[in-house]
Amino acid sequence: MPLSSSAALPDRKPASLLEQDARTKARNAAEKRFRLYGVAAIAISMIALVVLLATILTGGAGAFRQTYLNIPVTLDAAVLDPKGNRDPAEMAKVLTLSYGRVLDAAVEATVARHGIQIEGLTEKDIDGLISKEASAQVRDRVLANPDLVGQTVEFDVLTGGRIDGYFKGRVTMESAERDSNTSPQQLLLAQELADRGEMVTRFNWNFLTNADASDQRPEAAGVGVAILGSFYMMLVVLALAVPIGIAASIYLEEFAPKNRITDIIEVNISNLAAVPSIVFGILGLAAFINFAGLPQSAPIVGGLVLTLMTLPRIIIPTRAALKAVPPSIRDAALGVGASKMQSVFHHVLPLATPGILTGVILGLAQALGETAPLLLIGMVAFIRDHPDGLPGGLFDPASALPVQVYNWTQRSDPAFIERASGAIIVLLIFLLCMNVLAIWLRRKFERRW
Amino acid sequence: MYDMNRPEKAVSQTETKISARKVQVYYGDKHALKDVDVDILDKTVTAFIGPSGCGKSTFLRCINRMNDTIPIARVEGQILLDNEDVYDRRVDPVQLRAKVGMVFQKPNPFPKSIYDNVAYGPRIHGLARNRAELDGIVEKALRGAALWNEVKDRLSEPGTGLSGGQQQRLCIARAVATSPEVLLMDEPCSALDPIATAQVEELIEELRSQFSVVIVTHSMQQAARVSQKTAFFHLGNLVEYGDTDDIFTRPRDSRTEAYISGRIG
Amino acid sequence: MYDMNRPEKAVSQTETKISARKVQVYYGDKHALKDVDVDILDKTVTAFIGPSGCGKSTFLRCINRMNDTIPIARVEGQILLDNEDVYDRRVDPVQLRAKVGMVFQKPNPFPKSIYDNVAYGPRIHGLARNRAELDGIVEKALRGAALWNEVKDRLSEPGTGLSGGQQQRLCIARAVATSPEVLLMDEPCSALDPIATAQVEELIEELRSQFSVVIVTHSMQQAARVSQKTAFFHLGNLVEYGDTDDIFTRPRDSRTEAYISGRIG
Amino acid sequence: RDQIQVSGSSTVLPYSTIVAELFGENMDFPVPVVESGGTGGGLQKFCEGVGANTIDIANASRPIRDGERETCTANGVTDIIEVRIGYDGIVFANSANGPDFAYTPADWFNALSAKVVRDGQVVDNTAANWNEVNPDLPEQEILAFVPGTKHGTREVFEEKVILAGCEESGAMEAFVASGMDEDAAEQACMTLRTDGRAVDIDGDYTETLARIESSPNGIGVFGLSFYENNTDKLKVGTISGVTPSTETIASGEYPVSRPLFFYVKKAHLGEIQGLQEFVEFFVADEIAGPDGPLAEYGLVSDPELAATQEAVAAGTTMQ
Amino acid sequence: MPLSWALFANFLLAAAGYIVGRSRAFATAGPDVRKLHSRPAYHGASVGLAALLPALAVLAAGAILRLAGVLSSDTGPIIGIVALIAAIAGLGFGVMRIGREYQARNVVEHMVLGLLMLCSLIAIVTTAGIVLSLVFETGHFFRVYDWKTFFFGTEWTPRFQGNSQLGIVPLLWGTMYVSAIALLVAVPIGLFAAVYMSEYASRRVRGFVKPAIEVLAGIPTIVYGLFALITVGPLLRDYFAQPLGLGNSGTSVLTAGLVMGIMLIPFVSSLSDDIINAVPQSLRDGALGLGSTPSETVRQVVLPAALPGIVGAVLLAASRAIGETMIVVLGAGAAAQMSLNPLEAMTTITVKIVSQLTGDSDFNSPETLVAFALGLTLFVITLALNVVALYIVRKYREQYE
Ligand SMILES: Nc1ncnc2c1ncn2[C@@H]1O[C@H](COP(=O)(O)OP(=O)(O)OP(=O)(O)O)[C@@H](O)[C@H]1O
Ligand SMILES: Nc1ncnc2c1ncn2[C@@H]1O[C@H](COP(=O)(O)OP(=O)(O)OP(=O)(O)O)[C@@H](O)[C@H]1O
Ligand SMILES: [Mg+2]
Ligand SMILES: [Mg+2]
Repeated sequence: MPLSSSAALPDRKPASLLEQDARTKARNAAEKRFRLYGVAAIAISMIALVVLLATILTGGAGAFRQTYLNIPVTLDAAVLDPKGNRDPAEMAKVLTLSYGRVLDAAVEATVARHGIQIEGLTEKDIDGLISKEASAQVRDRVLANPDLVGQTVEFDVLTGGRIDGYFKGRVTMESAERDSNTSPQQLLLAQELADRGEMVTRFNWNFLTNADASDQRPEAAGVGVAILGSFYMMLVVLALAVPIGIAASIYLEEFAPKNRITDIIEVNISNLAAVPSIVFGILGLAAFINFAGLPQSAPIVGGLVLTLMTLPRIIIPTRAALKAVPPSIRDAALGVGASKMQSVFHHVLPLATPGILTGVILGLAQALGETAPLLLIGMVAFIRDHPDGLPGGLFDPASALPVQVYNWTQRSDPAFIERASGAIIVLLIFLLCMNVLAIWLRRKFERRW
Repeated sequence: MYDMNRPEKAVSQTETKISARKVQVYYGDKHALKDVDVDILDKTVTAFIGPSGCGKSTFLRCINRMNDTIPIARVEGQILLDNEDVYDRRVDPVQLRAKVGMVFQKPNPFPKSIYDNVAYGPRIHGLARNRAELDGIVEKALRGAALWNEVKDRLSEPGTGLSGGQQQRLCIARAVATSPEVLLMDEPCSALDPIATAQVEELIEELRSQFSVVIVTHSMQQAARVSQKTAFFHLGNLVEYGDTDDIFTRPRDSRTEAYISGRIG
Repeated sequence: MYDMNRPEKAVSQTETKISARKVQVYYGDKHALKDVDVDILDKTVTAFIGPSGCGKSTFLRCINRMNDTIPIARVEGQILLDNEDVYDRRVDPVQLRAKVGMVFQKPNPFPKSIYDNVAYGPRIHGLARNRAELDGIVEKALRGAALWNEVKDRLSEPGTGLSGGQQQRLCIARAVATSPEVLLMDEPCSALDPIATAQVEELIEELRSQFSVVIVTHSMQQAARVSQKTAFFHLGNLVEYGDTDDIFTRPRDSRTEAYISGRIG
Repeated sequence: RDQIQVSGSSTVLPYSTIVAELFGENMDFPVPVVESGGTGGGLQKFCEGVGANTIDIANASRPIRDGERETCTANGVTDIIEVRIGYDGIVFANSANGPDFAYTPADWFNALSAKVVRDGQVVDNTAANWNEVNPDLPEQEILAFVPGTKHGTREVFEEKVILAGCEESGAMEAFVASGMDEDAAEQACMTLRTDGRAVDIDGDYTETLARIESSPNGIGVFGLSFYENNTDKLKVGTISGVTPSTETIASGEYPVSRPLFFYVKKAHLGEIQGLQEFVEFFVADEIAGPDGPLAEYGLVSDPELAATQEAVAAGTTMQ
Repeated sequence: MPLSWALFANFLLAAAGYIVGRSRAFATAGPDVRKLHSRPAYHGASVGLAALLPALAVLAAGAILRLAGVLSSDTGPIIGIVALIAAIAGLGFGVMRIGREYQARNVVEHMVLGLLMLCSLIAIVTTAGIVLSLVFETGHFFRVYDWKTFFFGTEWTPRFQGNSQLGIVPLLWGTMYVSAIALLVAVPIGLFAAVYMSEYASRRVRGFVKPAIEVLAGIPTIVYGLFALITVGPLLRDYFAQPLGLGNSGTSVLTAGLVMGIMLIPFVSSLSDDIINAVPQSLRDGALGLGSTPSETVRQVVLPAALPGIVGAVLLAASRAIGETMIVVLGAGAAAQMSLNPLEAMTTITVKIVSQLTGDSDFNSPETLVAFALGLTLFVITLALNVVALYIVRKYREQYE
């Protein structure tokens, strides 16, 4: 059987390596294009990422700073303790609304003390400087220590959302002109007070620890409850979805006989991934709250619903990763007398780890950012009280970070938009913390063979 | 130079370790192994020879049921190990494979360190009580496979970073480290130089004193050197099986003769 | 039986096809190839021999820059192909590899049909104008690799379902089908029976009429049979290079002598 | 369970949260948990039954329907107290940089209805500019962001603006004259055009606002309180010459408003801590009165608040 | 909390069982551990499991019975004690079984296998739960609404007063249109990114880019929605739709599709990257050795070998696209219409499920109940699509080695 290149194979002259022949040129051009597409794809993704992150950061950075006003408040006994017996039970009958009036007087006094004169400044402008949260703050202090009544005490109180916005550049003189909730005079007054050092903008720890606040006091709203709620839910998801998902994948990919039933399970799982998340909410409401009697708005229910939702999203990548491990490695293990189970857990699983971790990263990211299913199980709610510590806290009402974002973007006061972006930043940091370990592990387990 | 120093063919033992009866293997529709009947003796080296694609590996994989992992493979017939049918429902293939070790045709080290590659078997079978014992087993196995000198300084490097022949020896060491009762070796010396080959052959000879070894080889010289029994496969049939001396000097089947004299392949 | 029918050693051509100068290869810290200087002639079969792990495959992979794919590998020195440095910046490794074909030590068929495996090279290089031509190339290559008869009825079955030796021949056919100018073969016959080996050797002989062939082998007989030039590697050094006859009969280096007489490995 | 649980309309939600917050601050009870799931969703949870596993209060931007009452009854939720907390004004506003608008309901009908009457003929609406509808209106292309059909606001908008405009402009008669019966004519009046000039908004008012920011020609339908919090970005239009404000709505001058409610399970009043107190706190003068925080936020307080307070104190259930 | 105490005690017992079993096995083995069928650790585990499993079964049964109201809620201590007795009995039984021939490894592995199987059954249970929780209300819906109009109606105009047109067709169309555009964006970008990361990029670049792209999957969808509404929508309208005369809608299928596509990139890129990376290097070497360019290698050898995993990734992305709401609401609008023009506003099934379910309409009205019917229909449709996908993957699967 002669195999000379003369007949069938076109004769190729020994060409120089340094010059590319036409075909090579064309193929190299294709190669370049291909590579360029890759670079472009990554560039597009990175640009999108940068743009999105930039919008979030510029919009949300302000949430981490807050303006406070330092004022001496004369705690008028006539108003705060009408009975005069300093009995906290009696004093508790005085509502925050009355404290509000005491504070108004204090602000007016401060303005007067500094001798600030601004044309057209109204009493409403002065009173509006501080947040409604301030009266609750003062009331709590007074009830905790009734002896303060009658004294003049220094308070560091939150300023109103518009004032705070002014120092962060969100509110301008022009917008204040049209804004019925503030006025240029009020802003000028705020500026004067700031110049005198009474009003300062500083880092806002309260944003990270406070609970949500009502529409009237955006400046007091924080993500404390939401962080706890998300944390609890993620604990549940992590503890259930990841092991169950991996276990199910191992069974289906490595052990299940290839028959109708496993086909049905397989199709089922891919289909579950396509079920809109709100439907999992419907399921959760029916199964966990109505049937199992778990409490509403509780992270345990949220966690369980998210677990069910995340499971298929972990199973699919995990199965793909298991499938990608070459059979020769399984053979090698079986050949030295390892059981199937041992070969899977000792060899296949470690090699599939990067793919599994990617599934976990993406699945958890989705679970962390999901609101729709929580809508039906009562977690999209206004919650002021922090849940307890573990494990009891799993059953207390709690919010979640995406829920907080969702809620705040619907509020009418524009100050909440900033908070929402701030909450998104917190959420992303939360996600990053959750993922660093996974990303590090993934890099560690990555190898070629 | 190309000496064929054969050990005395002391086919002293009589016990049958493995006996195959009417073994058929199908890959899908393809009938890869037809009616194979063979008795493999204990404490003996048996060589499987035959042209490429004749079914040697297939038969080897039948013995320790590695064919179970190929979905399209179907095995019929009986294979008895110590008079127990390995395809019996009650037989645990894992236990079987612990008894019947295997070196695959294509070297397939785990993507782990060299040490872990060899230590894997002893670990799962609990052959070592402590680290020192394990170290001992690993060293012994690597020495046996003539690899120790080359890798003793790089035991923690990945086994996949070795040269082809080194990988092959690593796989031999891995199989030997579990000290199986039967060792199936599919062309264990194909990528080895003559000296390494000689060392592995020495190892085989040594193993024979305790175990039964089956070796697939394309080298007639090697078969003649190491084995006491030889089986010749052709197109899925076991054509001839007998004492190695007889097969190489007085083949009964014409196909055997043609093969060993280099006429059919 | 084990005849060593050598073709006449007609080292007629004089042209140097590949010349290596002071080639060093490092895998990370490991210095795997040291100062290798060699001239490989055109229209000649050159055999690389040496103990396992001495750097034969490493050097082979340098010639067509396959070492580029190993992240930790670092190559220094010069390798000239037709007097052009293959490590020159302007050299396109793709074009280089089209000229310098390679058969790997471990058979690595694509998970495609047997036909597509062989047709892969001709397709990407545009060697066939139409399907019939392609069929012709595939058949010729498979015949050359002595595989045609075994697979002609199952060309559309996956190449991964072949036996070890069949896969090896498939890879040879795949490399030959691209008709390279230089063919690097890393132990092409390690899994082949003597007859298939003979056929592949015939193929090599035939290729030699037009191309330059480099073959790594552990079989001294094979080296003696097919090659006109032989290079002996030891521990990363090219110890000796010369006419095959000389190397096998009058080795100059003591290590060469020790190796071919079976004393070092 | 420690907390009171409230669910329902997202229109009532802000008021509910304001009260909940004040309640928690001033009373020795935990702050109620207030969910938003829409009036329908809230009432559904409400009607699921009685017991600690069910909610106590449902917020609603419309009165409970008979069908819903039936489900409630079937599930054992029989004694329900209906509390009207005030009125929600619905306003039309465009970008603060845009021109001033003074509409009549008829303008809205002629701008957005699918079928209009031109020269006595019923024709498809092709008006592209507001001044085509009414020469007094600015020359600006018609683009209205109206609440999606999931919103209760949509119903009010259709009935109090579009249908009113239909009748006012005489189109209703023309529809009837063209051969429709009364119902069909009403339907025809309230069917909005689908050529992209009337854009349904399924999200919240914030979405409407964002749409106006991205399409400055758009005019949006908002709640009064939302507008009042965003006067720097929005400019409100008058209806028949009346500017919307809590006063004009309370007095009935401004036509587009609707009552807001919440429903309480009487069976829970004794069982759930603080529920009675919360309900009373909600309708107290300090809270829901014209000077209270709700009014400040934009709720139009109920002139008949005193009657509501009485009913709550007495635990009067719906009949 | 007596039950949790019982649980804790059971775990302690199981741990004790492990230790006892192990040492007992060592004792039985004598000097040669190989005499045992299984390693002592397996014996220990088998005893531990023998103690744990019956107790867990008792506890689970007790919990279910209490939920179902068969047992009163003060039976906690009794259940706990029964569970403890079961655990001790199991432990004793487990210890007795230990012997040289006892196949502890197989027993443990069978139990583990049972556990794995149980885990995969959760998927089935979930599906059943979903169907059950949808089917009842769907039936309700079809009692008050004509199924033909629902399935074949081309108009979707729900109304408060009733008399709504609730045809699924425009929603279905919108769903497919948006998802298709999103996938058209995400699949090529994702695949190219994956290929670049795994085949071309240095380890450092990859180590940074991959997690960075994954952040895209973690950004809440509301951000994407607002991005679509405020940036992309007006851009497309002003520079694309209006000049071309394709309408002047600020929201459109294209807007939502593009933005959603960006969100889906990491699903395709990261998952594919892992799978591509798992393709053995020897295959690449084979192709490169024949003189193919890296891109030819990728396209003709690596990608086909990685196909099943890539299809899985794309399916996951498609699933996500179908289930997305916020981006569609803000990007594509809420108008249910059928049009070929990608610059028109449309909406999807999922959006309508959410909005009908959380709207202000009467919860017994067809306007609300339709959400369940939509959910179930979508479920069936995606099921059919998945069957097709499975079939295709089976057909084109290439197995390496
Ligand atoms: N990828 C790698 N990483 C690290 N070391 C390597 C790698 N490949 C080869 N080596 C080492 O380099 C040396 C030369 O290897 P090479 O593969 O060239 O040997 P060889 O001569 O082909 O041997 P064999 O005949 O066994 O195939 C060996 O010591 C080997 O362990
Ligand atoms: N997985 C498989 N699927 C389909 N056919 C197979 C498979 N494995 C082997 N075969 C076929 O079965 C026959 C016997 O193969 P086997 O691997 O046993 O040959 P062998 O004797 O080991 O050959 P070699 O010496 O080349 O390794 C061959 O024709 C081969 O093509
Ligand atoms: Mg074989
Ligand atoms: Mg080599």
